[in-house]
Amino acid sequence: MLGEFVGILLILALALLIAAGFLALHRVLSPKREFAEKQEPFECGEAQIASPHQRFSVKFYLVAMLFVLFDVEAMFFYPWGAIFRDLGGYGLAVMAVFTVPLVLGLIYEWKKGALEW
Amino acid sequence: MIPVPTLHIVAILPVLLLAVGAFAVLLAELFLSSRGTGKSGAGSVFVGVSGATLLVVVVIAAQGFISAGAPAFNPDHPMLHLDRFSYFAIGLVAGAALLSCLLANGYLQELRIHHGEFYALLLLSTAGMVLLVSAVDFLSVFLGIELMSIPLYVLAGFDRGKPRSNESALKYFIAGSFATALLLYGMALVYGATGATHFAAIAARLDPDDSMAMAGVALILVGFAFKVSSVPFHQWTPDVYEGAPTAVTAFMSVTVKVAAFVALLRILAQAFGSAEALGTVLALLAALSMLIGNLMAIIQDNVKRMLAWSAIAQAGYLLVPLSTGTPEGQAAVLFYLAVYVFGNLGAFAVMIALTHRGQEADRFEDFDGLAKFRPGLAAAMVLFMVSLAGIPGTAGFMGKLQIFFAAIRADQLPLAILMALTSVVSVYYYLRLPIAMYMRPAREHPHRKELDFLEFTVLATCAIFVLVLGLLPNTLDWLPVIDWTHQSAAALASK
Amino acid sequence: MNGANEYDLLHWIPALPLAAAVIHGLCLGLWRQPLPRIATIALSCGATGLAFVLSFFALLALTELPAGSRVLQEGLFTWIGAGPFSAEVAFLLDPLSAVMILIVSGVGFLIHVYSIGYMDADAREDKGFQRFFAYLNLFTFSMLVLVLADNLLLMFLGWEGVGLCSYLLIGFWYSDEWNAYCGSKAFIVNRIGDFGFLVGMFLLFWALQDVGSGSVAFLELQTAFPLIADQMVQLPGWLGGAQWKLATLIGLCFFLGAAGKSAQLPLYVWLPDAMAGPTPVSALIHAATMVTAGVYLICRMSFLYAAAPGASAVIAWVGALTALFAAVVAIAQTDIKKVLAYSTVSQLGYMFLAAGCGAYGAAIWHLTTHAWFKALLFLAAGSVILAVHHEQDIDKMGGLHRFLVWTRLTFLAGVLAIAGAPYFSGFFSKDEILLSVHLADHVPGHAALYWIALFTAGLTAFYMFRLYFRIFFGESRMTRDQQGSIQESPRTVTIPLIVLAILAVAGGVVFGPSEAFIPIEDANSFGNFVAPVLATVHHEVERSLEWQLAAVATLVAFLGAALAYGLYVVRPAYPAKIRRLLGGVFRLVEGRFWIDELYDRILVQPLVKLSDRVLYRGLDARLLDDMVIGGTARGIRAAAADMLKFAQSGLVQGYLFLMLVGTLAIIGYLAF
Amino acid sequence: MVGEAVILSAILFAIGTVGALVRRNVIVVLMSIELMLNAVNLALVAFSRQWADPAGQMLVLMVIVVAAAEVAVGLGIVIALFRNRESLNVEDASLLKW
Repeated sequence: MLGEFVGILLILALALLIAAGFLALHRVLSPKREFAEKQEPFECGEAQIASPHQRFSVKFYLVAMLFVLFDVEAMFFYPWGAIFRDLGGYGLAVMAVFTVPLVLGLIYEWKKGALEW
Repeated sequence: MIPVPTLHIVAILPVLLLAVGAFAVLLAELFLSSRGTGKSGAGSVFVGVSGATLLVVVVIAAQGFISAGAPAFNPDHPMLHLDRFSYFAIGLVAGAALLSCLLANGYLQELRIHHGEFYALLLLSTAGMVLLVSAVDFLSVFLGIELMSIPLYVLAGFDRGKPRSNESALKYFIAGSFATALLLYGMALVYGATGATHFAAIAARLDPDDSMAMAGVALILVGFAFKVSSVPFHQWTPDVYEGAPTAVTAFMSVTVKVAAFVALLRILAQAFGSAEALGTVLALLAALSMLIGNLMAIIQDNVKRMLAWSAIAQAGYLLVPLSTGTPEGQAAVLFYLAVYVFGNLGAFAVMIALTHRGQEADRFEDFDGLAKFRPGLAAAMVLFMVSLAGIPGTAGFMGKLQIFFAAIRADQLPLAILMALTSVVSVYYYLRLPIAMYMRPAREHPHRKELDFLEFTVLATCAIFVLVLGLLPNTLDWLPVIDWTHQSAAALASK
Repeated sequence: MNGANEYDLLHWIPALPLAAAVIHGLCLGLWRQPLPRIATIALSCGATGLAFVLSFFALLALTELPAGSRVLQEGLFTWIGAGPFSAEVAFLLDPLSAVMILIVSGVGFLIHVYSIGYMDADAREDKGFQRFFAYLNLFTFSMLVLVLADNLLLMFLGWEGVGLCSYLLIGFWYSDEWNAYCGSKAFIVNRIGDFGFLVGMFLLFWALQDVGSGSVAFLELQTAFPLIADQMVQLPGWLGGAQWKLATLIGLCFFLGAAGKSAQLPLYVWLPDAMAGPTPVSALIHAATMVTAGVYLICRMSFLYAAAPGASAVIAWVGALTALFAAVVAIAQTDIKKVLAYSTVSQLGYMFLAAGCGAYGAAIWHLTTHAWFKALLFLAAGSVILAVHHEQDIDKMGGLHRFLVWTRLTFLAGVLAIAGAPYFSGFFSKDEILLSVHLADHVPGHAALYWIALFTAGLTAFYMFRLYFRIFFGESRMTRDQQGSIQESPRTVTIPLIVLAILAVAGGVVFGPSEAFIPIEDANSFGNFVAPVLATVHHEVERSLEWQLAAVATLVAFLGAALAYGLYVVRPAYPAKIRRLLGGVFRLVEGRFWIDELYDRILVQPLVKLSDRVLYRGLDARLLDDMVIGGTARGIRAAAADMLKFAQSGLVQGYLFLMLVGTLAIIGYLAF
Repeated sequence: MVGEAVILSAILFAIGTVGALVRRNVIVVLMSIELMLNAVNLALVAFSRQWADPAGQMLVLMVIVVAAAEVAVGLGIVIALFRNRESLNVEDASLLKW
């Protein structure tokens, strides 16, 4: 039991060194000559029509974040639901208390217009 | 049918109140600022609500301290333990938060970033600290530390328009969540080694020779060393302090330190008591922090940055008695925390009072000749600097004295001497502000002409406490601070 | 308060100046409205004067007690009760502190009066007048607390208080960079001394807690100290790891504090620069009172030094060398206040020499007479400076005896006193010191010490008379219109001068003559008064020896004076010749041995450099970089350089890396 | 069984650490930190199974939720930064130094 956890730390350190080493090697060894031809697709493939780095609307991130938040909060309902019956009224009350802040949060972002597209 | 656990609401009352207050402020923000109501009107509502909440929490803490603690929340599996120790810390944290939120009003308006979210986040962060200082189970420690930190990440970047503020937030966030990950891994390892997350159980089963357990202990220590910004986990501090809005810096520079140190005290005393080797590590961290913090502070040319490095040095001072592990040491930590709160808040309060039209006063030049046209402010600043430097007659000296004698009693003479030496060095940079204010020719600054009432209140409170803690730390029978710290330490010893 | 007699007027002595200072502060700070001039004067001088009267009554109350047990105490409140140790805010009046409070409040009062006239003539700032008096009162308060404190901690409060006030008075008076620099220099050098004080207190506490005494009150210390007097300590390895006598260690720490406050080698550098402050301040703080606090500390702890011969020897030698060194430097100074400053350093050296030889009574006695004549000299110098419109260079004076009658006479009295002319005050105290040094065969090399002291006495006479002649005699080296406007200073200036002059002339005979020179039984009332509280080393003295020594000293002093007369009055051309002759040596002396520059090189620069280069770029960037990468191939460094920036480079990932290294180190220590 | 899981978690944690240290893109750094947190979760679950004790799993739930909140805040900060900086490179955030 004990021995392998000694290994954990060694791995921690080792992984660090290896990764750093490779990154460094890459830095050192790789020649850095960048000319226009190099940027173009080689032989096959399409010349790109637009930069892949174009900006998305921030709305994507916003909605994504909000979704993640509520989605994860919802996770707490599963264990609760599993023993919902055994908990009885007490459980219901507690979960109600739990839900109130969520609803408040919803109201907040609604009013702030985070949900408008 | 699962037995319904008995809940002692009084135990979570402070947290509940703070959360409710936070939501109240949020709703107020929604419905006031959307309407045509002037921001100033809204502002007074925000300050009123949050201030009142914090005041109530302070009162609860005082009440709890007098009645020597409350029954644990959910006694069969306690997460929080509200004894005198935690109530002392809650009072301190809530008090500091109260002062900072009084400071914020005028400042935010000067910076044109006066939103209710500020107060809501401040309250939530305070709730996290309250959780943290009363936690007796790593689950609640984790909850508390995160509920404390996440709002702070946002607050650091509260001045959204300013790249510096963004950067400060980003750095704090990345470094902070990295530290959290380390802390969590430590908890996992300790859990794996002992099969428990509750302090008492861990203390019972922790084996100082089990390297996995000790690795976990080390990682947890690191997590807290980051929060208290001790060398070598300190580097985020200057950047974050400088970049964040001064009101935020003031808030977090004191409250986070209090919460993290208090929690660390409890963990060391109640969970990791059997790991003596920790003492050496803490002493080493203390020495490093005192040396590097003080020496780096000398070369700063930005006041906030200078105060950041000084905060690192102060963390070193606080680690000295922590490393002794004696009740005296714990009491000294608590007392010095109180000292630190008022001295540091006061210094930042002066800077805030000088902020005008989005123009922060955070370079030494901004203080040139201040004594000419703001004698009161200048005098107050001198007082706070002198206290931070630990000149007798001020709180700082009394605090350092407690630490010195606690350390000497624990035969930590070298640390005590190193501390005395480094605090001699520190005078060099703490004096720079008085010199600038009194001996440099005055220059024209866009300073506000008058303090607003709240700022005056905060400054006066800090100044009074700095003097009282320095001259009558235990004399007034309604304010026997030293006795309080010793009672709290005693409560800590009796699990 | 272990049964000693209570005396409940004691706290008023420091309280009065404090009250005055507070009132001034409130007026200036909150009300933003300076008091009318007359009110300011009444408040400040009144407070200090009353303090003097009270001190006098306290003295009477003290003398009513039997000689053995002359102790009065008053406890106000418990400063620190709970916790590892306790300290009272309590005052202790024994003969030693009685003498000190009389000096502080008495000389202080005279200087307050003097300041009225001086500050009027010296109108630089409108509101400055009241602020100046506020600082003066604050200083008086701190100094009184220092000398009245009944425990080390309260004494340290006063100790720091006087330092702060001198900082305020040097620096805050005229706002210009140079004063700011001097003020901070004084403060920081003093902090080095304070560090010694603190560590000494720690060691004492640490040693005493083992024998179960957690107090730092002087009386308890005195009773408990014998228990640890012979204790040895093992120094840690990095300090040589030798066996040391604890008492010696503690004694040296306290002496470091004393040397900082009393401007002894090597910490004297701040005092000459402190002359940047207004002249009354130089007189009060940097001549009469504050700088003598170190001597007071040593005498207060005499019970400790009696058990620490090593420390005492160090004190004696440092004192002697300081006396000689400062006297030599003083010869070449042309700034009137600088000469007096170095002379102060030299005289303080005398006091430490005496204390180091176990003659604490002599030290305190010289402290007293020095307070008289040095304050007198400074005030007279100030009067001169006023008369010639803030000209301080004696090369630009001369021939002033025609204009400044009173100033000149009083100045002469001071010069005679410090030079040790027979039956002047300085004569008695200096001879007592020389005598005790001559007898102190328990101090290594006391013969050499005696010759140094004697030679210094000659030098003192020389440079003081040089100063006197250069100022008042020879033909004037001033422009016509300057001469035209010279006039004697106002009465508020001259009266204190006269009072002090009387003390400087007659004080010695009246208060503390040695029986050898006055045919009265125990005429030395001063010595007998302070003796009981001091652990003085006693010797049998026969009168003849005392006479011989006195004769020699007087002769030497006379030679010095005569030399000065010859060089500066009879043959004014010679000094220039000599200057050319000695060339390099003289320049060395004139440049004060370039000690300041040395300090700047050795102390200040390295600190900043250490912080800047070593820690900031070195440790943060170079050292750690090398530590992490050093071993591995040089190629990796190029990549690592920007990946692992350790400096406060602003790259958050560098911060993370340092955190990780620290983490692994701690894990390594704890887990394996 | 438990041992393997824990070693796996250690490896994940190490990878996350290195990622957080060396990647330039802020988003990727956030992802690496998430990876570290999930490594913790894995370890916690394994231990909770080993000791047959639910506390570990409770902690896991907490960690998941808090991590989500954290990453939301992080993204918010990144967006604010991007609006002022037009860059997601960590190293461009170095106004504040020394």
